[in-house]
Amino acid sequence: MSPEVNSNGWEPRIIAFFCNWCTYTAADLAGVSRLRHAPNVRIIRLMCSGRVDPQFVLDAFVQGADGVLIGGCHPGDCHYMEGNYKALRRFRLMRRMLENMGIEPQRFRLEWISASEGERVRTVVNEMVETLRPLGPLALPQQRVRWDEELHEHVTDEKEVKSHAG
Amino acid sequence: MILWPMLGFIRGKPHADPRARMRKLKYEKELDLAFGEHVAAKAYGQKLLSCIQCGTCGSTCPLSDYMDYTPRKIIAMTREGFKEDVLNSLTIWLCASCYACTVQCPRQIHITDVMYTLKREAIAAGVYPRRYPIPVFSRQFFDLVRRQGRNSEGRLLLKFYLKTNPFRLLSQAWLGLRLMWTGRFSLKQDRVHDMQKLKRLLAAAAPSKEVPS
Amino acid sequence: MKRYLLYPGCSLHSTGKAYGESIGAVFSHLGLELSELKDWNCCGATSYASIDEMEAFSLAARNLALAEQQKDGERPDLVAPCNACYLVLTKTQQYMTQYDNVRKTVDRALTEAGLMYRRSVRVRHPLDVLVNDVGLEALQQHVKEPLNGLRVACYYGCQVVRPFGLIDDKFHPTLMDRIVEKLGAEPVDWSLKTFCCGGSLTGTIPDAGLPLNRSILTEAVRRGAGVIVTCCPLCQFNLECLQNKLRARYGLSVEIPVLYFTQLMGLAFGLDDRALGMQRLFVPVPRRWRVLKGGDTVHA
Amino acid sequence: MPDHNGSIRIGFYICHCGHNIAATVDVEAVARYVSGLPNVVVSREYKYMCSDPGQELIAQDIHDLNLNRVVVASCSPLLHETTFRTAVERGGLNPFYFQMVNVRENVSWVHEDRRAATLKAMDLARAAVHRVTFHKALERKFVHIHPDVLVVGGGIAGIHAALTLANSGKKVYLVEREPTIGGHMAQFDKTFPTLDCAACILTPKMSAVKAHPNIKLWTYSEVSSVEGYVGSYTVKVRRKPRYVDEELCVGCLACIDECVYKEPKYADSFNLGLSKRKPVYLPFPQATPKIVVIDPETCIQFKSGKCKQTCVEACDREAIDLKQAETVEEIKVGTIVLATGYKTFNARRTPQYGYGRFPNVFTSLEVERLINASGPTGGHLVTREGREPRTVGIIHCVGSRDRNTNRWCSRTCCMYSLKLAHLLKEHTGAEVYNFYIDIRAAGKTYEEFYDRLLEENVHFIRGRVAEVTDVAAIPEEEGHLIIRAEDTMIGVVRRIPVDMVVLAVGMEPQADAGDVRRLFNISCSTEGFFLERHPKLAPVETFTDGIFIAGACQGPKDIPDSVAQAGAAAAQAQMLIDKGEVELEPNTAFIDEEHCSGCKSCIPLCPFHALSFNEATGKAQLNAALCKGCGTCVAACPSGSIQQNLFEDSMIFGEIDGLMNMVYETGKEVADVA
Repeated sequence: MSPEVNSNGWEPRIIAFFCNWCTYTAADLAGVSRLRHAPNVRIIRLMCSGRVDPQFVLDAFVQGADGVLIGGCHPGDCHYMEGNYKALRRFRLMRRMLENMGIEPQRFRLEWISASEGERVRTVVNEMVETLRPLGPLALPQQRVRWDEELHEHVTDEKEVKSHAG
Repeated sequence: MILWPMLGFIRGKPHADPRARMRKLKYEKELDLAFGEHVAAKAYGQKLLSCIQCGTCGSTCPLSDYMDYTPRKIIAMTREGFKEDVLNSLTIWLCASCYACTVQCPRQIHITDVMYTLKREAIAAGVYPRRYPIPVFSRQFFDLVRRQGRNSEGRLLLKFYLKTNPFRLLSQAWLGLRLMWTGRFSLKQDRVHDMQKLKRLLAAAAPSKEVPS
Repeated sequence: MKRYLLYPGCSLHSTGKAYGESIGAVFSHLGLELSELKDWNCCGATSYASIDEMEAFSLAARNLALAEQQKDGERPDLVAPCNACYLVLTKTQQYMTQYDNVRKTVDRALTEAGLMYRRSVRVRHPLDVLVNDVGLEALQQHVKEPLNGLRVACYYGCQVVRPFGLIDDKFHPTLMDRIVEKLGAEPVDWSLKTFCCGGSLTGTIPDAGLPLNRSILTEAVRRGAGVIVTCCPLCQFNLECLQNKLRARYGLSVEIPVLYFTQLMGLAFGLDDRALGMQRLFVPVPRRWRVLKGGDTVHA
Repeated sequence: MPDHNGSIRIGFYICHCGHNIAATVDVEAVARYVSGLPNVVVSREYKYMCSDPGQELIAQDIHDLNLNRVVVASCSPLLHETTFRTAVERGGLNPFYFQMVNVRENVSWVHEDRRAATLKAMDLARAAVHRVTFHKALERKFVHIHPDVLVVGGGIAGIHAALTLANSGKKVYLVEREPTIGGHMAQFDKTFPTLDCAACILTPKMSAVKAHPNIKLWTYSEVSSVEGYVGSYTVKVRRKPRYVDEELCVGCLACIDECVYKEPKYADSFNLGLSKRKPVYLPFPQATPKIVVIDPETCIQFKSGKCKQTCVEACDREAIDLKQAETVEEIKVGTIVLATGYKTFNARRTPQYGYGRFPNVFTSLEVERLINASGPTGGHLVTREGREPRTVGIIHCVGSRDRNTNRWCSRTCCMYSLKLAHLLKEHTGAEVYNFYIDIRAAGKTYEEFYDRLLEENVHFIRGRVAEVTDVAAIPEEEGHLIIRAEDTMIGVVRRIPVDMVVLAVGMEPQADAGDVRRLFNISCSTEGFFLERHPKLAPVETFTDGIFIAGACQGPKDIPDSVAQAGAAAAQAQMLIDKGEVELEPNTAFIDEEHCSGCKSCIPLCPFHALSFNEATGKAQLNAALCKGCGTCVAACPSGSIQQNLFEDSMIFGEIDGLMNMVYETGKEVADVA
């Protein structure tokens, strides 16, 4: 994602996985209705929110996303009957896992947005950008470099390692 | 029956052109085109701008017969920037805050809040009708509470009549006496103990210090 | 036993004394503990908000914060019997949640005064407490002298249900009617339950404010009511104390007692007249009610 | 990077869409930027990519530059993906070597800042350029269309759709929930603006439905399940027992005469409770089919089991069968037309108008019945006291244009109010007042009708009514209902005493529209009406192929519009049937058997039972005909051995990587952006 510079020099970067039938269509509707919103989201279209592989989410964070948004049909409305329930199950598990990894739960969001809720797309996107702003960059790629350095320090400083082991 | 305060003839600052209110021609330069959005922002939301002029507010208002403009017209004039006419109008002062219009408005405009906003704008602009009883009453109430933290109904009424029309006090004497006999009237001022802090609280809420949303 | 904090507001200390007294009597008869909020201040009603809204919200919020402080951990129920106080306190709560600028300004003002408001207060109207906490069935059990045959016009005033409609219907509230029914009396069906009484306009612009009261009084009588009950001190004052003036100058042709609903409840519970502030009424309750309270059906 | 990198040749095209995209996105900068990305052979911008020359540009480049991948950045793929795939195919390339970037709906239309929008467009373009390298050639997939059609709802829209299809030789199943077809139109007296009698124009069509050899009419029936996909739906229809044998009953109505109830006792729903009926009844004289119904809720035999059953004796054809039970029919159809209609707004939700409190406040539909010659008063328009009203007020927009109830305009109320005003005046000579916000008379010859009403001296007061009250302010108002409204044209508040109030209630989605929508797997708009595929260009199609919508279930509309839409829906269905087959997205899943560990975790996930376990091989196997391409199994496979065509893991990871700038280093091009 290209660096978007504002006065603070940093803008949240969000990857969104939207299902074809509800949320992607709603995003189209937001477009047709010219509902202006924050330009921080990049949408990836999938057929169903049930297609969101947890690895996609991890990959997005690892590659530098500050937030991941999944959009699916409302419960009971899935075009494929129950894909959104599968998404919900995975989402809950994932969020717990991400939290354990030190990624704030606000960075990962699941929203039910039906095809007619263009307005909701705008609200959710704007909200999420505003939630991420105070959290600051996640910057996992840079973090990995830092972790490597830390690890390196630990390994070279043997005393430190021992005291931790004790 | 004492004729004043019959409506309409006691005005605050007279219009620059006394016939202005009668005129059926308005030049764009006489208007403040930003006024509508300004009031909408102050009165909780842009809904004001979505008014369709259906007149529900005018017909639901129990006091519209005494107003110089119906609430509907006030909204239209606010939206279109007729600032001077709106702030000089009696309508905004006659609103008794019964919220009948607010709950019925098909556009969910907070009409009562709009009226409050316009009252404050009128005071800020110094154009409200000076001796018109309602702003005087509000001011007396405001001052009493600011000083004591509480209102005293007896004192408020006394001051009010002295400020507006002392003669009317005479016509109220009997009512006052009956209230006293039944123990429902007292000139004793009730007050808050911790006035120091209350004053600090009010100072912090002053308009100049309002936190923008 | 449930404990409540009372927010009396300015009226219950003067024109609305009987309201405060009758609430006290009824609440204690029902075994509800009611203590006055210490060092309360003006709610910041209509007139104040006309001059400065944020100050008005802050005034209201101070009371809420005090309620929290005085309840110390327990979730306070703050009973505001005056419709205007009830509305202003409720509106402050609502706007503080809904609008950022209100919340921020008010929170800062409270901090300046060494207070903090954690949003835990429930603002209650006595109608709400009596119907929803005590319950109609329980109320009925306390009725010693049922008001059989008495036709009652319940007048709610505007601000108890509007604009939020939290405890009853915004157009046709029934809380008071349901209580009146349990007292053995008969509520009349009429259309002016929430019609505006003019508020302070009766004093400031009598030509605008007083006719509203004439309409309410006339319609109540036309509907066959022998008494009007109300739940707001300003409504009670306007409807009762100005009847003479209405007759003299605004063509009112009827006379009807106007009671607080808590006074009517007290009568049915067999409580002492003085405890209910009955002596403070301008239009006294007709003597024949005494017969009626005995159980005979005499139309008032 | 994929090892076949060397052979990838990408063509990138960004569309101006006139000013739609170019005004917000610097398309030249994007084209310039993409031209610098690896594998991109050509990068162009063009005014209208979807135009013939635009498409030709792609085909020509494929040919001239030997492209093997194409990316187009323009509008939403939901709009033009097929267009560009076809263009790619015309150029001699497999159509699935194509990826589309949405820079209009997702970018230019929702952002204002040109720089931010351009950067976002670059990101999305880069992601697509990276994704498309992983694309594979796929075969186009077709399915056969079953020629039979199901029409749900027997109002005027359903009737018209069914007749149109049947007349073109298609077999139609028409399912109606009520005991008769006809819908709301059968309840109307006259129709605007021509004032022709509703029954006169409707009943011939109802009879035609009944008599048509190609229509199977099932009334008192509801669809209970729908399975399958375009071309091949299996539908179950629940047929409620009417306790009368449809084959035997001839509609002589002897049973009604002989019912143990000598007088009608129960509210007649066709007349909205304004009259009474017996437990055995015919909804109205022209009901189609003309077969009686027995209502088990009110029939003594069903309530107590102790009835003399005089109705059974009365029927010489022995058609009455009190033991009849519900049956379920299963049918196969290729296409479905939904015409399930609307319901009127419940006037009790606007208590300020006193409906239910004041007896002389009526809804417009009630007045239709009161004016109708076969209605409860035989066409005599009278108040509840039985007097002809001398003044009538019609309140428009009840439950319409109101954020407290329904925000939308119901589109029909202005016109039917004018019609009722005319009829009321004609029948009773009453003074009629219309209270309106705006008169919307936009149909053909509607404005002329409004003119006519004005000249008939009907009162038009522009002001929404605040309340209807019985509180008289002056003696002259005593005994009347008083309508209080601001006459906004004159600028005064008026109090108008009337004898009768008519509430022009708006149109709402059916109470069970949500259930029906789920049943047929289509979408609803926020208000609850069925959602069309495109508001302008696909007004009768839904997001589910093969399911079409007609009439007021899609949104408030009058009879002419409902009929027009029903015709359109029928034509759409017919088009599919005549074509005989339809192309499906080839986005089904497939299994890499070599890597499948046989863990079976995918099998219970598939809601369409497309996955099973092959005991012989110890691997999962997939029935592609059943797979609908959601990809849920793909996301769950722990070994990554299920993949989804067009949405393979590599493609999605490619898109993510492309978006997050980890693959290609962007350089100065980005800095060039304005």
